[in-house]
Amino acid sequence: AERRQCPAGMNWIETARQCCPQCPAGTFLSEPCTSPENGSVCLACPAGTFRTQPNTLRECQACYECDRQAFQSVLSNCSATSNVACGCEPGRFRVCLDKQCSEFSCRKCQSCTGRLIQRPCSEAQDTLCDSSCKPDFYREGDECRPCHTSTVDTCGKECQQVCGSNSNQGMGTMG
Amino acid sequence: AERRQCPAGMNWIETARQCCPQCPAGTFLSEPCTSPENGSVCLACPAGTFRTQPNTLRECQACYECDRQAFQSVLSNCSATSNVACGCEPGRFRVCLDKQCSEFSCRKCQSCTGRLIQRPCSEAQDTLCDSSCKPDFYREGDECRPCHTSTVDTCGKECQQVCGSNSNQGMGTMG
Amino acid sequence: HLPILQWEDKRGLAFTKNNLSYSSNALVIPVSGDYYVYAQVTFRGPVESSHKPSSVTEIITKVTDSYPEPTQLLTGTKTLSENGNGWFQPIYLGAVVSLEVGDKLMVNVSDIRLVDYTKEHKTFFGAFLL
Amino acid sequence: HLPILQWEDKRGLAFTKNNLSYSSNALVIPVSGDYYVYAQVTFRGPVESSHKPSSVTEIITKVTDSYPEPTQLLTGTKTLSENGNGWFQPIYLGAVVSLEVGDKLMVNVSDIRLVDYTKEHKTFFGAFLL
Amino acid sequence: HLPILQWEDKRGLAFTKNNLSYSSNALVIPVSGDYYVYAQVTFRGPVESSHKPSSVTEIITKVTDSYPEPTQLLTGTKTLSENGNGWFQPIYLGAVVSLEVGDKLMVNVSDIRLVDYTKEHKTFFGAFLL
Repeated sequence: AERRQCPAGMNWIETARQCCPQCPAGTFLSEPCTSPENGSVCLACPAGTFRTQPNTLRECQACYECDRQAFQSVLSNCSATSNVACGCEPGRFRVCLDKQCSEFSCRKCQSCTGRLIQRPCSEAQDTLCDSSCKPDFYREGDECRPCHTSTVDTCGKECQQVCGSNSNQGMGTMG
Repeated sequence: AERRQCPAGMNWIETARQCCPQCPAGTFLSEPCTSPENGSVCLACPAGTFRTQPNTLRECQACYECDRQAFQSVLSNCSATSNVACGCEPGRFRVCLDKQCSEFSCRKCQSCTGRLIQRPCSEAQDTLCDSSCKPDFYREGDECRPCHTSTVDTCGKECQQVCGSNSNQGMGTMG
Repeated sequence: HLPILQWEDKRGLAFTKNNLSYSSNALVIPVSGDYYVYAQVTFRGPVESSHKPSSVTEIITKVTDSYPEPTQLLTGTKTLSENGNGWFQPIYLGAVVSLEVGDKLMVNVSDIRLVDYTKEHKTFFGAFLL
Repeated sequence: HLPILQWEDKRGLAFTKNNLSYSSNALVIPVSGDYYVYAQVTFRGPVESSHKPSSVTEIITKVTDSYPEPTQLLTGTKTLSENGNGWFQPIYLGAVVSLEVGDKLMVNVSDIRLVDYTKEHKTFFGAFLL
Repeated sequence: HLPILQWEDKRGLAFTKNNLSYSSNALVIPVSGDYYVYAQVTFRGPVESSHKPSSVTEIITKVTDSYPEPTQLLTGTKTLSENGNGWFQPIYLGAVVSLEVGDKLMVNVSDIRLVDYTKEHKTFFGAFLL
């Protein structure tokens, strides 16, 4: 028979020269149907492969792997009906290397030493630190230093202002 | 006969379906033996090719060439039994471009103008110059300048110290 | 010797047929003849910030019972001018070589940690008889 | 999905034969079998100074009636370490894949503005049955 | 025209057969048909510190008695973003082209001093009839 459109749920099978029922997601076409009435022989996708959609393909797609060396972690394992999903190990966030972010590396989240955390680190974004220093911390360049570690002579202008009253009282435990 | 392990000094030859004696280093297998008792026909590697080991290969390996443009020189020519060995032209040392140093460029040895040579330049390493200047030379930045070329007005503090006594006596030939 | 890559030969897009088989990391040549042999390796880095490779290399080698040393058939080698952050790039190699029955083909790389093994369509290896 | 390239299939060096046809941006497979499929895309930039792509990607994909989603067969993807001024570079891909009659082969790219389509010998796409 | 590379056609891995011959720097086509033609050139530099090439180019050209000028069949061209010290990189090209008996295939490069001619597995050139 000439190659033609098949009814819903069926695909044209060239070798069988007829329409055959699709195999469900998670399986592949092992043997085409002998006639449209009886079914196609579908086998489960072998371990390490998957099909997310009904199909009449001769093999399943190989699962991707998460990039251990790039500190990726498995969000969800590959199953017969779904590919592996990769994220970042705890304490790291995703840095997309292409527009669809199908390639990404996992960079360490910055720790807001001496600042309040405006927005914690997540899969998608780095931690957002407060711009100003926490109480009992003084600014030095773009870092915040704890008052108690500064001694009278290392305590510059900025430090004097913030820690002035505390520094000569020894260990300040505030903040 | 079925492909099987051959006694020492012999290799299985598929086309002859039997074991044949290996050809010595520097030659290749032109004709396999007609029976294990009589010998293989081995021919000398043509000029520009070599085999370092006994073999039953149908051709010899092409000699590498030394990279003239990268100032490489031939340490030992290619022979029937050994590949060419390349080094650096006199006055240059090897800068490895990969871990095995199979790729390397030849960089000019530094000349220790105004310094003593701690370790002369070699194939493997650049010259190691003494950190301090030779007598009768004064330091300017990371260079050592000869005293006699300095005139009173170009002779800075450093030069005064080293060449002080000489500079007003004109050409110092010491050192 | 340089590290040898291991390959999937059955699942997904991978397959072997006409007696060209895959065993212990090598394609095994079933019949003497001229083959078009090819391989692509996608390299990516840096793996650790401290690890600054200066180059990446991919080599298709032949191992044979007729000679005690592997023969380098095809080599793709490239210096890296990428700075610190993430980089990736493929090296493709392909050519016709004369092979004998029983010869084994393998792919070596300069640093196995830099190989992107995560997707079958980015790193692959094959051969066919002319 | 990523943009699909359009191809010339008749003029100059381009040709199709043995029923391997080209229609709506795809090579259409006339008979099931193993094909060596290849493509080279020469990328060049920057198109506008503001536009600083960090990478370029070329993918040969298969579309088939037997499956609702395209399958990525071969991918060449490379980060760009070129600074501002003009840059260009090719990505070549080639491998053997098993195809069924009616399968369609296409080439996708990360950014169609970066493709050098000006000369037929710089960007090309093809396949042949083994 | 750009410089033409010379090739070894007998020793080591190199060979010619089925009447595909090599003479005066060219592969000579013995029978009309479609050929898969390929070449890889490994470029390396800088040769002299003063010499800062901005790009490297490899072209497979066809020369024929039927036309006074060479035809560019395949071109791989890449800008160099390497800084001063030693760099190297390969360019691979391959595609199917229709050729006539007597056509000659050659490989041209932008600068012959940048070609790494030292190892047969780094720079190679070939063709086979489909």
